[in-house]
Amino acid sequence: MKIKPYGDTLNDGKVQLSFTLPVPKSAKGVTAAKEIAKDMGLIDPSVVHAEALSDNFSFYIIYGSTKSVIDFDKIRVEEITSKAMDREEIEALIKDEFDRNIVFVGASTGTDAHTVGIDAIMNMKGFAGHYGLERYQGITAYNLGSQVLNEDFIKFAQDKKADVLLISQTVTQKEVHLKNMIELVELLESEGLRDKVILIAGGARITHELAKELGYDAGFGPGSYAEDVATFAITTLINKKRGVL
Amino acid sequence: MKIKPYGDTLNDGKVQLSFTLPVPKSAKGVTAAKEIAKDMGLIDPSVVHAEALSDNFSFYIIYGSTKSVIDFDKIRVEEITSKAMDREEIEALIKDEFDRNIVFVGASTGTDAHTVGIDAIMNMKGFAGHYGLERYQGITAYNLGSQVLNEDFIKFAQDKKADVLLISQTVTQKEVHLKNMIELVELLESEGLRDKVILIAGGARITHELAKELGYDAGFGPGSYAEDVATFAITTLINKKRGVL
Amino acid sequence: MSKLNLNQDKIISCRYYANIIADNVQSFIDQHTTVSVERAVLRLLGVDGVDDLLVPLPNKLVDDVVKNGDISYGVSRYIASGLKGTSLNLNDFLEAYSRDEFGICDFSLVDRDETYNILKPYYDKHLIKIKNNKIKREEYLDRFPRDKTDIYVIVATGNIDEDVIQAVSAAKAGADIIAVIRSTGQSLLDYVPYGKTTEGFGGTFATQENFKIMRKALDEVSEEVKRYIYLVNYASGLCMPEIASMGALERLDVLLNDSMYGIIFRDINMQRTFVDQYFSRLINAYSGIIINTGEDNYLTTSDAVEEAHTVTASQFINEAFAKKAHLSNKLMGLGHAFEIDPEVENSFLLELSQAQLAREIFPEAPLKYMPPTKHINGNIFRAYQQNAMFNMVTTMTDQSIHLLGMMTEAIHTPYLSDRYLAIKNAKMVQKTMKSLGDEIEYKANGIIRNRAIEVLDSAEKLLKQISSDGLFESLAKGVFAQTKRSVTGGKGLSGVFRKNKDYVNVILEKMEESFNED
Amino acid sequence: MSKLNLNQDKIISCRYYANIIADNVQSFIDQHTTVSVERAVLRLLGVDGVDDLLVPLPNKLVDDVVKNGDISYGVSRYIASGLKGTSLNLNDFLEAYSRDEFGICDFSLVDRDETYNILKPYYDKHLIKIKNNKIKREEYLDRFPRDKTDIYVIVATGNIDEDVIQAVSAAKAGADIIAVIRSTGQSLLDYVPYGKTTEGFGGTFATQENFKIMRKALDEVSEEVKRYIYLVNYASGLCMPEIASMGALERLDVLLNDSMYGIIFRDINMQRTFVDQYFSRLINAYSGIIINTGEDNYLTTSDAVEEAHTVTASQFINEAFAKKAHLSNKLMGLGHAFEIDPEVENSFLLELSQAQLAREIFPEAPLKYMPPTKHINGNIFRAYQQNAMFNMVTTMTDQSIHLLGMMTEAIHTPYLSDRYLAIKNAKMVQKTMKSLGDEIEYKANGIIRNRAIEVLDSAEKLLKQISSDGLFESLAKGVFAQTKRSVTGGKGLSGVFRKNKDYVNVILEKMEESFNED
Ligand code: B12
Ligand code: B12
Ligand SMILES: Cc1ncc(COP(=O)(O)O)c(C=O)c1O
Ligand SMILES: Cc1ncc(COP(=O)(O)O)c(C=O)c1O
Repeated sequence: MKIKPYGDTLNDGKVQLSFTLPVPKSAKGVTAAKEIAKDMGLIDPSVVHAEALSDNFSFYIIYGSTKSVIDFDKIRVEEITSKAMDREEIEALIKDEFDRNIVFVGASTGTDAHTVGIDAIMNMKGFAGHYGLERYQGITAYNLGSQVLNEDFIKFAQDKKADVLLISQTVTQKEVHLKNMIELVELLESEGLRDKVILIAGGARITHELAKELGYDAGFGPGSYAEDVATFAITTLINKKRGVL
Repeated sequence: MKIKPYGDTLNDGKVQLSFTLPVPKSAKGVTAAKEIAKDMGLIDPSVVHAEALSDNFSFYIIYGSTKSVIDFDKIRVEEITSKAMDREEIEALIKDEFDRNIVFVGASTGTDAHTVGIDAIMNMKGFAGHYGLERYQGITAYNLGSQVLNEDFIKFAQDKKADVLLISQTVTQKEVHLKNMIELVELLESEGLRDKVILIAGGARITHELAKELGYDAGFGPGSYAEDVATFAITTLINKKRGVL
Repeated sequence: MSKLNLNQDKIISCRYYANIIADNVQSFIDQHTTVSVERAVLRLLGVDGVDDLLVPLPNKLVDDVVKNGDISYGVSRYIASGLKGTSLNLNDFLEAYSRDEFGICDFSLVDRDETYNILKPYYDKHLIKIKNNKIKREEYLDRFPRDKTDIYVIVATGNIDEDVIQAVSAAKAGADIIAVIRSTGQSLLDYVPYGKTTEGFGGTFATQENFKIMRKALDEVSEEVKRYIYLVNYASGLCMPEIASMGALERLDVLLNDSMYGIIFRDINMQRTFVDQYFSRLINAYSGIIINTGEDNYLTTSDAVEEAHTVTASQFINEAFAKKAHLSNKLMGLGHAFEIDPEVENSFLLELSQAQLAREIFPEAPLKYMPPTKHINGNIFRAYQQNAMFNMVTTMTDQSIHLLGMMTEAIHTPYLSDRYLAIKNAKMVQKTMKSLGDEIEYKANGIIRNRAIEVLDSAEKLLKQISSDGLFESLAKGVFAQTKRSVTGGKGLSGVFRKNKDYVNVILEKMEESFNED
Repeated sequence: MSKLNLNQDKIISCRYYANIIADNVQSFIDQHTTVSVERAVLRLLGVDGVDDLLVPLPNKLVDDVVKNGDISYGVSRYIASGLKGTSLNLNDFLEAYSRDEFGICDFSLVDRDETYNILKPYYDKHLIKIKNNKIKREEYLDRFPRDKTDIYVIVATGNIDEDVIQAVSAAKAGADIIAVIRSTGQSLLDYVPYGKTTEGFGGTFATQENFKIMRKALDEVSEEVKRYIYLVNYASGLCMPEIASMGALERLDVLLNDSMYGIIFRDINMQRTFVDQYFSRLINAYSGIIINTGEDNYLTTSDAVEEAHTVTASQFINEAFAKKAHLSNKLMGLGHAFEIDPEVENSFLLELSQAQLAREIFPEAPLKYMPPTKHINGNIFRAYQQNAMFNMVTTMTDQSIHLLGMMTEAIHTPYLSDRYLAIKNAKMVQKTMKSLGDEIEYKANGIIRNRAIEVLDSAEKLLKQISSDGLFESLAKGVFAQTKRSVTGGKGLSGVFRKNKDYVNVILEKMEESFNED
């Protein structure tokens, strides 16, 4: 199925665009904005708003029809397909499959000081009515907080014989999260630990796709809860145990 | 000078984009949205928001850096360059150059029922503190209101020996304004009247460029006032009289 | 719940003058009929369809009478005479008629009593259908009680199938009322187009088939979302009573139906409009359809600060006319709007004042509150904010029918996403500010209360003036929206006729009778 | 102008407990100094620059004393001794010192009086410079009087040159206050970077040169826009007093300076922070710099409905500490925030209540009000609306320092257009709702007033508890932002020293003296 953006009629291709140009507001600026929109593949773009942001910058809002068409059937996504179990189911599964507690170690690593995301997953209280991992029977959860260096994180995980590592990354400016996430994988590999753990990342700009690309087992973005992570981690551990993976 | 959109650093190329796709909200939808953004030339687009609009439609907001660059110096625009005079200057000019009143006839033509725009230009009271043409000494202004058929409009103009025709077009859906504006020019030509009048269009989506393309002498968009139109019309009339045009 | 502490005597005085104004016009109305009134009668007897040239049969029949008979007797008598003369039932009669086998004036005219006798099965059938629609609506409303404010959005793709998609999406996103905007220009057609349509300009043609298609879709989604979704269309124009009759038959819930909008904004002749609006409103009253008046439009043309009192005055006039047409307060969706230039200091306070004023003067009316439009520009973010502020006033003043503003107001008729975002905007305000109206009081002698007093005073003065000048004369002077209309100008005057003393209108009389019984 | 009708005894009681809390900590503060306090002293004597290894001279000197001398006497005595021992003026001394020609502890230690004698020209010079900056600011403010609410926006490009472009643009668009956000991580550096910088993460390094560059640009644009544009930076972190001294020298107008933010949000040791905050605030008081506290941050971590009282309690504590540092009420920019989940019914009323509560408890304070952040998502339209609602509360409750929310809060640090649109949003609210606050009253026993009473009650209980547990112990229990910090944990404890009875700090003493004179 080929699809296009939709305004109010199938395949009308309507999109809304806005940007600033480093030129004063003027008819020339409007034309330049329109040219850029055309260059981006908009047919007959309409500059519906132009405003001076200051002496040398101007802002444009544009509507137009894009030429872009996507074959939706051909889209492949790295997606976590397993449906999340609920807490009770997960606890039962752990009880059935393991004769020990599963150890999760989590932190917001590097210079990242955002804890709300990792807390949402790990803390007793949880988030939006979903309890965190600390409350799960059969799970031992250590939340190291924020600004934890990768080295310290790995050391702690080794000490506790962690099964699952959870790292949270919120600040993505200048790709600082990529550097930090890659470093962690490299350190784990050099310590021969990478295959011994389930490695999971999360954060507002983290996607499963990105995490996989960087050598993680999974990535979780906005709107994830403890049960999503636990389901993934526990089922993966079981598969691993059974040699399915 | 080559320019690109500006987010917070020169040439970062940042743009904001939003559109709807006719598919349910899903990871696949997000990827499709990203693919469309890439196809529009965005480098590394980030889908910052995805939301289900209903069962089969989903909305995406995207930020990314466009590849598009524009050579600003090469942009040429059809622009009315004459600086608008004020009312007193225009009145003095008419007095100096003509020994009669200049006749303006205006209307919102075709099926268009929007009168606020043409009223803003013509009515005594004017708009945003700028008096309308009816108040100008040396100008006789007839405002025929809205939904005036092109035929009736021309007939009236002929009767009154109009110097300047002002037409307003607000509704642009299905290009109804283009049809209507072109029809007027054709009728004027077939009556041999086109060269005898200054023909001016205006409206929220009218640009000078568009008006020229359609065979008008000028086009005025949002934020125009009576003095802009009067300046253009009177100076053009004088130039015509002197054979400059 | 009074916050403005208005002088009740002023309000009584406004109603007094408005009633004089309406009374004078009503005596004109009672003496006249129009082609559209007569066509509506035919529709409510079951006349529908088009002939080979696509002329709707109601038009063909009425034009036939106008040309070859005497319309001042009313088309009821002609159609009854035809049925008697041919001994055919209505369906067969119409088939033969559209094949031009005879003219409608070919038969000798039956009298009043016989007209009733002959037409009884037909009007009974349709009046019962309308009653049943009303009952069905009430059942829905019992099952799905409404909140105090209904969210109203428009669809306007021009294509009824696409409209359905958009309407259903909007309902799922939280809309309570869907209006299908009409194609530009339809209101100036002196007939109602026939059948399903998929092409319109800036809106979709109002046809009975389109009504039916949308009603069905909305009934389905109503069950799904467990809210009864109202369907709205526009009666205004040259076919007010016909659209009202179609709305009654297809269970529309709201009709835009102002006593003066057509005059002022569509340059329709005032005699025509006043006669038409009466019959159309009577039908609405009978069907339990809420009317929406169009005072909001005044402020798209005139300045909302200076002309606020014209809105209030007009609401009183619309109310007075509505009462004459037997509309109960609960069906009087009087219109007003949030249209003050945001460049005006304290404009929000003035808007609040005006909205509260309307609420307190018309406590039972399902007030229709319109969003900012005129001072919206292409800056969609700014527009989204203006709409949030409008939504706040709605919530703070308990407006009933809450027409949502679109962030793309200055650009295009709404995209699917525009409408969705508008609904989310309104919902956030409704939720986060739920009890704000109950919580706050307005300072005595403050801007808000003083403004309300001033507007009410000016409205009273204006009503007094109109009551002494007469409404026809006042419209000629341009009292509303600074637009001047002459008594004999505008479209549609040729379709107005003085009733003969032997005029019969079976539908109008039956409906009036039913109200007089109550 | 009281709208909440608060129980004044409760407020007095809160202040009473807060004062006990601060008193106890203040005795600890008075007995201690820190490396950063000492470095700040050096800076205010004129020590600046870096050595060949880019180590800032204040650090080199203080570390030298820590390692080779006894910092408990204070660096003042060491530097005085060095000047005496070498007979060099400060500049030449520093040059020689940075070439490692001698150590700072190579000289026999002068006593208190001699320390003062030797250092007088240096501290006089800089204290006068600071006084002059203060006078210059006052002159600006006389020429350009301020509105009651200042619009505050941030720039955060990481590059000071780009920051200047953005700041100037923002000022022209209507901003009154520009904050240059610091690079992520700077607050954990135990030194202040030197010189102009053009690379930072999520912010620009706070350096004296960067301060100077921005101050110059803002002074220029102030003349152009005829408004004095305040410049803001962040004192919090391991270098609070140093940043304060740099701010004093470069005429910053506002410094983020909370007594506990570093402890809670940057895991800086609490002993270190309390000592540092005192000296930094003393410098601010002396310079006429407004402080901004960080209670808003509590609500980005904890729930804003449940933990509202912790904000109020913390404001009282910050006030008590500020008083000890001689800050006048007019310099106490206590922080709070609009952070309730919009999914909470009537959340707007709760926000209104909290903002009004802060306004009434601290009527003279230039309250800093922070926008929604936590419940902003990638839907920029929704965010724009949330910010409009926040702007309304600001306007309705007369907040002083109005930090604008960005529609792209959940996405990136602001683009030029984001900031511009945010300013337009705030301006529209300020204009259209100008007198709304004056116009409305809150119903007795309503949600708004009851909520305020409840929050104040809980704040009082909490303060009472903290005053009995002690602040150190309370922070260990996690009373604020649900974050637990131990007395000996966190960064920077090794930089805290108990003062010798012969400790000298020429700057601190001179400043305290000047306040005691007043
Ligand atoms: C709260 C907050 C703060 C608080 C943090 C308090 C705390 N205790 O965490 C404070 C005020 C301290 C703060 C500081 C800063 N912040 Co901040 N902050 C935010 C804010 C407002 C909300 C983040 C949040 O808590 N979201 C709620 C949680 C629940 O969502 P979440 O993190 O996405 O988590 C969910 C999922 O992603 C997932 N998840 C997250 N982690 C993990 C981990 C695993 C293993 C799994 C499975 C799932 C998972 O599950 C969670 C629940 O569904 C955002 C803006 C916004 N609205 O998003 C900015 C924001 C993230 N901050 C930002 C910045 C730049 C900073 C600063 C650098 C600013 C500065 N220069 O001072 C500082 C420095 C911080 C540093 N060194 O890292 C930027 C980041 C820009 C970027 N893309 O890089 C943002 C986007 C704001 C902005 N527009 O500038 N910040
Ligand atoms: C007011 C209004 C109405 C009023 C008009 C009242 C009246 N007396 O004019 C009413 C309610 C009647 C109305 C009806 C309709 N409207 Co209307 N309306 C508007 C609205 C809100 C404002 C337009 C306006 O008055 N702007 C203020 C004036 C001063 O601005 P302006 O026209 O641009 O004029 C300036 C310049 O353009 C220029 N100018 C204009 N004309 C001329 C002429 C000359 C010669 C010169 C020199 C300059 C000039 O100078 C003026 C001053 O600076 C706009 C939305 C918006 N915010 O823009 C929708 C809008 C224009 N309407 C729209 C539509 C679709 C309709 C309807 C078709 C809806 C329907 N199906 O019922 C109807 C039918 C009208 C018809 N047959 O044409 C659409 C048009 C979409 C499109 N691009 O095609 C808009 C954009 C709304 C929307 N988003 O759907 N409308
Ligand atoms: C009362 C009323 N009737 C009808 C309309 C629309 O009429 P038309 O279909 O003629 O554009 C409006 C305006 O939106 C209105 O307010
Ligand atoms: C009081 C206070 N200080 C400092 C900061 C910023 O600190 P840092 O530079 O450590 O991120 C904040 C948060 O924005 C704050 O509220």
